[in-house]
Amino acid sequence: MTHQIIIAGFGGQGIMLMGQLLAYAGMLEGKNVSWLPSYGPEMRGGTANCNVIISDEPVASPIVTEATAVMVMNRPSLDRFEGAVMRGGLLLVNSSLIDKKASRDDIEVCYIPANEIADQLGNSRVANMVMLGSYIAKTGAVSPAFVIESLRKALGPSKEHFITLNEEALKRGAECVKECVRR
Amino acid sequence: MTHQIIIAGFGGQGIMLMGQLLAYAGMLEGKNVSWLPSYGPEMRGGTANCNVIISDEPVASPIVTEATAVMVMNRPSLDRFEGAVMRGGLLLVNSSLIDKKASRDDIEVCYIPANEIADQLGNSRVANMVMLGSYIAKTGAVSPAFVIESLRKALGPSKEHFITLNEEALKRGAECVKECVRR
Amino acid sequence: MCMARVIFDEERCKGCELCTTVCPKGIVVMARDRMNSKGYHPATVIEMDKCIGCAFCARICPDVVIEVEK
Amino acid sequence: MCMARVIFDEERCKGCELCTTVCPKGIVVMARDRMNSKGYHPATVIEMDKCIGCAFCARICPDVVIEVEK
Amino acid sequence: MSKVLMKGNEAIAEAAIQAGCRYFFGYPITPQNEIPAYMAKRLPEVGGCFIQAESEVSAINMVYGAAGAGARVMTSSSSPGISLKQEGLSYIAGAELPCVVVNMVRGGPGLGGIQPAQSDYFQATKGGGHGDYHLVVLAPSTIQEAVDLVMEGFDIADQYRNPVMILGDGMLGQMMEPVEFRPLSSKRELPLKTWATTGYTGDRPRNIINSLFIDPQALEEHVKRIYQKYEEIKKNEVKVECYNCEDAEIIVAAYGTTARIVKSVIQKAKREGINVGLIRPITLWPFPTSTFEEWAQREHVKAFMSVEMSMGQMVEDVRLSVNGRKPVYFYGRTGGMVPEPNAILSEIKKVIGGVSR
Amino acid sequence: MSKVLMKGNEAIAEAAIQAGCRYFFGYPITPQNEIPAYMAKRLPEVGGCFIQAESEVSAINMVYGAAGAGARVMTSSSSPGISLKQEGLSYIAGAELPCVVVNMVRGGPGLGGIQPAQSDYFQATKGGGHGDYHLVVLAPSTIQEAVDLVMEGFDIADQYRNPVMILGDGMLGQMMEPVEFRPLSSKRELPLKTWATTGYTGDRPRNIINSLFIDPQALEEHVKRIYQKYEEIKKNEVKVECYNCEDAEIIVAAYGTTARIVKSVIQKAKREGINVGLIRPITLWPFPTSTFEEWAQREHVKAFMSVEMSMGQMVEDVRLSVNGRKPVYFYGRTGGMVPEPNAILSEIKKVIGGVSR
Amino acid sequence: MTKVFTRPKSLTDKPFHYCPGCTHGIVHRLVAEAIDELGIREKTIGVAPVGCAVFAYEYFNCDMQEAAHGRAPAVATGIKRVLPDRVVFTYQGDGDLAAIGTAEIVHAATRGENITVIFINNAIYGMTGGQMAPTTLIGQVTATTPYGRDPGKAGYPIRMSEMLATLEGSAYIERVSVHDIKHINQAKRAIKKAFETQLAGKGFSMVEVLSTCPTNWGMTPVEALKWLEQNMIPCYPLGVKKEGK
Amino acid sequence: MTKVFTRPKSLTDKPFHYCPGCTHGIVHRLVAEAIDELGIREKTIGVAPVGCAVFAYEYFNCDMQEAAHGRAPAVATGIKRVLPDRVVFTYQGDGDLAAIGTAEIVHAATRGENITVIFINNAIYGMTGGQMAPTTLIGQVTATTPYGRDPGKAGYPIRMSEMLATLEGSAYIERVSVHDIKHINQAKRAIKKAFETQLAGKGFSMVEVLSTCPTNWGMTPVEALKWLEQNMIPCYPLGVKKEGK
Ligand SMILES: Cc1ncc(C[n+]2csc(CCOP(=O)(O)OP(=O)(O)O)c2C)c(N)n1
Ligand SMILES: Cc1ncc(C[n+]2csc(CCOP(=O)(O)OP(=O)(O)O)c2C)c(N)n1
Ligand code: SF4
Ligand code: SF4
Ligand code: SF4
Ligand code: SF4
Ligand code: SF4
Ligand code: SF4
Ligand SMILES: [Mg+2]
Ligand SMILES: [Mg+2]
Repeated sequence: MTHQIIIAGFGGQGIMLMGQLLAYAGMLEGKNVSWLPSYGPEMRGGTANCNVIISDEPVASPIVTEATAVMVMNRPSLDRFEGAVMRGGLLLVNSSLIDKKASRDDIEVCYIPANEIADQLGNSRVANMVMLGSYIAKTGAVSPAFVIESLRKALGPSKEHFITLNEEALKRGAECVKECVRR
Repeated sequence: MTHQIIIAGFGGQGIMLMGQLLAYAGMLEGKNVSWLPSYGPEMRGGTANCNVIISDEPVASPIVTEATAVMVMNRPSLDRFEGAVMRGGLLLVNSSLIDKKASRDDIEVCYIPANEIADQLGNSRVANMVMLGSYIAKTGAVSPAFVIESLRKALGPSKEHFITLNEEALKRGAECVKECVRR
Repeated sequence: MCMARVIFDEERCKGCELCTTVCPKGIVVMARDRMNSKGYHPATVIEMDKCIGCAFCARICPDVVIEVEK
Repeated sequence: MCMARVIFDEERCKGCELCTTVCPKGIVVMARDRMNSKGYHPATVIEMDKCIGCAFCARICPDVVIEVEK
Repeated sequence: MSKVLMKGNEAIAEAAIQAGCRYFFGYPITPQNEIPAYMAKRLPEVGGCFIQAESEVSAINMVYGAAGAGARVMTSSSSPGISLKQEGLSYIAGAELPCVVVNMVRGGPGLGGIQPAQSDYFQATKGGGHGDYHLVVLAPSTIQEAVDLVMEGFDIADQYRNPVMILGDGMLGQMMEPVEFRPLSSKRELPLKTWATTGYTGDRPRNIINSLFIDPQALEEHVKRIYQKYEEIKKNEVKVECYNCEDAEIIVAAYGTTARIVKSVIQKAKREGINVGLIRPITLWPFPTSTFEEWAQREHVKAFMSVEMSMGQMVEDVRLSVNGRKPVYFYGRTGGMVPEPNAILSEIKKVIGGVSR
Repeated sequence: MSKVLMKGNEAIAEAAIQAGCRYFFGYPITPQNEIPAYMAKRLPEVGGCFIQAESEVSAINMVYGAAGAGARVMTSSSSPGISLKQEGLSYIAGAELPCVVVNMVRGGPGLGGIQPAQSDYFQATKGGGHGDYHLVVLAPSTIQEAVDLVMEGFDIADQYRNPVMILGDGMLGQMMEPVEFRPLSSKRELPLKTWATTGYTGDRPRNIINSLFIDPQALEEHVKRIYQKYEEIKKNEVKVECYNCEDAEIIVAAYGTTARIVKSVIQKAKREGINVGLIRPITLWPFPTSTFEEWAQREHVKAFMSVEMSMGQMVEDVRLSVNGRKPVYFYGRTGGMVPEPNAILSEIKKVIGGVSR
Repeated sequence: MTKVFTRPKSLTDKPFHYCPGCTHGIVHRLVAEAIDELGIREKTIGVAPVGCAVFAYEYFNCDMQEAAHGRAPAVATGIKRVLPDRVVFTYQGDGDLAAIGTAEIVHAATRGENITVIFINNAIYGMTGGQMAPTTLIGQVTATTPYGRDPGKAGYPIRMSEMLATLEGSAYIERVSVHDIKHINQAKRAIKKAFETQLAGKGFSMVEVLSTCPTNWGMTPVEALKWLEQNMIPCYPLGVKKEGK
Repeated sequence: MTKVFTRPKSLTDKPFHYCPGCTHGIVHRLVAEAIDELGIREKTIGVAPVGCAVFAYEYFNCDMQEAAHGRAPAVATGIKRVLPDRVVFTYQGDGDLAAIGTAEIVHAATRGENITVIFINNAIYGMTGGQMAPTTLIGQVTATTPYGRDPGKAGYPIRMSEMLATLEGSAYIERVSVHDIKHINQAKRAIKKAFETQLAGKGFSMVEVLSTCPTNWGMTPVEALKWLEQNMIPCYPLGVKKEGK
């Protein structure tokens, strides 16, 4: 099984971290993983995106051209990456910031109100974790426990209080995936 | 007919000029010519040498390895270049500064007291022209008139009084070549 | 009383807030209620009639957002 | 009276004449009568007994030709 | 040791430190900035020294000095910066100093762009500097391999007293993969650096680090001796991966990250019933010539195709190796564009169509 | 016009002036110092400008600026100095600026020596700088040819907006031969330099001299357009001399001064009844590939041999051209040593002995 | 009503790519205003650096050349020698001018090259993500001085204006700041004067502008202006450093 | 009798290749004497330039590295960082240090690199046959200023010592001459002091030595010393330019 994931959004939305947590969790599960950011002048504001692969096989190309799943956190990302979902693949849309609907009918689409849920949790910056929770719940690509462990590594020991918040965000995201549309 | 000439001596003896005058004169005669100096750290004192080719054919390699004639103005040059004379070729030795005799017996050797003659002419710096006079007289490689014309070019118009001196030196050099030894 | 007016090319504004710090009349503020297409809350002027046309706001703006008339 | 002596490593001399210009006793001269193997007339001292061992000659010599004893 | 997830650039920096590199002289340039940043942080912790030089020219000459003083030393840069190091590299090769130089290639020529490219292949392998010399050029394809090659690179440099270049690209530098910092499998007997300028105390001859030989005969002898060393390197150090070559109708030549894309293509092609092989040179210099020669003699191999992120550079070495035995094709993207699997596959199909006609 | 006897370096400088070059930026280095000295003297006489730059890096960037301003401009150096110009050359090629760069090659690597060599062939022809680009490389064999090629070089540079390199060596620079400064035989229609930055007065679009294309797609398009130009150059500008190739058993490949020595060898061989040919590439890039291809197909040609003042560089292009049709041998001296006619001849005999066995 | 402040003609219409609050934009405008006021746009040729201002060729509405990193003064020299009656300026950052381009700026100055240099000192490498510049302050944390700049290891901040002022060829050198209106006005005057120096054929002119990099300093733009005033100016005293004949 | 003057131990036995009367030789000896007197030969590592002193590695009887043209300060930095308890010096000409190596010397100085630089200012490129150096005097005829150096075209003589003295990292800088015994003695003291500065860990030290090039100046060695005194010293005032803490 190979998960080929694209995550995209604004610079400040924690896109890169989402991808790194996924990859790290995959590694902890003993999978082969890779994480590839887009880099360049886009870094200074604008959009950011990364590719993640989680696979039982060694990762050949780290570039995802036909994604098993795409997560888009803002509108320009939807426009740019909707087409990259492979037939039958999964598209997760941050419906808090994207009012548009997906146009493809050969893929599964979930609308996750990630920012709204994050705001409910009292911190809009965990919208990315909400989205990640949805993705994990939907695909089982990695276990949420490993994502949390990865997060603990990333944040360092001092930020333990954030962990609970993020756990909660993952959970709330997981709950959302009931509302998905399979066409 | 191809004249392949090596001229060698101390840095200050006018070696390079001798070669250039020969080449220039050759050119004025409508021949193909080339002049190739040795360059490098030797330039700073030490010995200097150059290769001249005067030929009816286009000049292929400007490097002289088997010389039709070699002129040596000092002792180290004799040691270094005696072997470069081709069998049957000509070696001109500045006997004023070189007390040693040539060792080869398959070539023609002329001993020219170039510095003595120059001193007699009142200017030891024309020893090179004496030597050149000998060479020209011996080989007929170029006409003395063209050498003088070349010299006029090289010195510029203001130095006309030098010309007479140099003409004289050429002439005196030419007279010496009677004393050559053919073995 | 001198009439003056400042015009913001809001699309160019990057919300850096430098202009708000130099207005002698304190009338330049950030429009928290709207965003331009780059995602920034643009600067704007409240109480335009207080503007003295000193152009301080324009002079400090790094993105040449502001024109001043007088 | 102080005894002093200068020794020239004549093979190293390049005949630059610098040493001849600094000797307070004027006893350093060029040996016009001989040449070293590099082709230079070496410097030398006439009237060594006048030497005061000031080492000026040695100190200005660019080729470390001169040793001084005292 | 357990694996950690690391950016290529940081993993390369850490590998250098684990290999005993304690000196780093560099100048910032995208996309390799994580290397100096990591070194600036880590080297003081291990008693080493990081200097941000005033330029790439200065950095490579600091490397010269430090290497000449006997240290393990590294510098890194990206394309324009590597061009500025060419004189220094020629000096380092000429003076036979060991060091590791990383080039995270970006699109060129000129200021170009900052996206990944492989258009510095010629510069790296043929000698961008003046004179007869070679760098040992190692081209990792994964971050793990980058780590391993950096560590081995220091050994190779020391063993042969020759600069080693790690030729990566922006993609390899920026991506993350799990890596393990493990001891090298092959232990080398490394010569003592008795030639280093550490102070002339009299217990050895005076040491001089130098590339000047004003007498041409001496210079020629010096160069020929270096070339004998190169023959040794050619004999001992060639590294290459052959993938799916048995029964392959066409063999693709690709290195570095491009080779990974080609592997994806090969898997895809397999599913379509097309047998494509890959020869992946890991050492670009010395080039795995004999591997190509051998496969070129197999009957099932109808053609070769070099796939590069350039306008066609390694393809010349492939052609030199195949030497007319089979046709050699080329497909490339450049300027920071990465070849797409589908495009590569359709090129392969075109070639197969052509040669089987 | 009548002939004058001139040093190669001075003749090259004069040729540039006669070709309309009015700007020269350089830095001293042996064995090409007569070029800047001549320019320093002559340029003020013709209303031009000579600057001794603070370094080769600066000199090549002054060339960039002057070329971008629309002038005919030249720089010259020798091996280490040319290495320092690599970044600048890549920029000039990337920004498509015409200029002429002279390299009077000396022995390397490193500081090396100052005697003639041909060991910068790779650097000149493959691209010592970063990224995909090429210089047009002209390799004169006589001073007359140097003069003619410098003059034509400026035209080629202007026609294709690409830097042109004159690749000579210390021998060519230091020797004297008769030369004639004659008008070029082939008149080219040169495009107006409407792209030059001369001031934006509004009668044309704003001009920008640049090699930055941050979007990889744009950079790729830019590079591909340059490569189309290179195809044109390959079609139009290849220059090569074939000498005594009819009936030759073995064909030697040699360029520049080495080719002259080979000619002497050929005459000598003829006297011994051995038929040796010479293919002398005059353009090293574009390389006269098809000439080699054609002769490689002749039955009487049993082998090729590249003779160079290097450890073997052009030989790769010969091999690529011959592509396995015939064996290709190499004989070279390096570090400032000049191949001796007798040694070349005996190598030739060895090869003939080998292939006719 | 008349326009009392409007976009200078010597800027194109293209929005700057600079980070919010980055004072590169202010300096761009001042340069453009000076060119406008002197009426020299048609004969001005600019040279862009490699640094955050790399796209300056898209912003200045005159002919432009994009130089290699640090080499703008050499490129400008090439242009000026070919076109001595044109006005040539470079726009360079502190990495560009004070690190890799040290030789080029020193020798343009000592040659008395009749060009104008706008030197943006923001104490950091902006474009490459915040590494130490030669002008980075002591103790300042950057990507390559993670423990703060330690002069014992990484050297001292370099005062280019003072250094170049020692050279006979430099005709006019002033250091200015843009952290408030008063200083912006002063900066404008200095920039104009620099161009005037060139127009008068007096030789090398340079204006060093203390500038902010909120992004890599890790501050808001407003904080950055304060930091500049409080930390940079004490290290880099403002004022005329050289004024010739 | 005892030897009151003899060849220093820190010189090898090899005769210098310099032209007759070239003061490079004097400075070599002074450097060697200073090393002898400080007793540091065993821990000294020298860096030779490209220039007439390119063979310095054959003359100084200590470990040596031969640097690329102009890069000696960078090479010395590499050595010094690896071996901080050794004494590292460079020996450089004015082409090497003041032209192509400008950036390297400026940044070694501003970094306060704890090395010693011996800088031979002979107002010309000796090795390559007498081209203009950045230190060539106004009006001086060289191979590349055949009509005399015209500052309007070729710039002004550069005073490196004064320039580097403006940098915080430079600890000791003095300009000396070797045209007579008094000045030779002064030069010796300065060179020794420069090494002492390094030994005390104070940072960058440099001694600029005004030196002759009889060959390319076209003079006898004796004339050259006079020319130096009469022409160079007025342009390059002798004395301590910087003396730190
Ligand atoms: C030869 C070379 N080296 C390095 C770089 C990478 N680089 C681009 S911009 C820059 C420094 C930018 O800093 P600065 O000049 O201070 O300008 P700022 O961005 O701060 O305005 C560097 C090192 C390059 N493009 N070319
Ligand atoms: C990169 C490079 N450029 C140029 C040269 C040629 N070169 C050798 S020495 C020298 C200048 C020597 O002058 P200087 O440094 O003043 O030393 P001097 O000979 O006067 O003592 C030059 C330009 C070189 N070897 N390498
Ligand atoms: S012009 Fe002056 S008063 Fe008016 S808004 Fe701007 S700063 Fe305020
Ligand atoms: S200064 Fe300009 S960019 Fe910044 S907030 Fe004000 S108007 Fe917007
Ligand atoms: S030591 Fe003094 S007195 Fe004696 S010879 Fe030398 S300079 Fe003259
Ligand atoms: S100074 Fe030295 S080299 Fe010169 S003449 Fe005197 S002894 Fe000879
Ligand atoms: S990185 Fe810094 S200097 Fe560059 S644009 Fe952003 S704020 Fe300005
Ligand atoms: S050329 Fe000049 S500097 Fe060089 S050794 Fe001769 S006199 Fe001395
Ligand atoms: Mg900066
Ligand atoms: Mg000098």
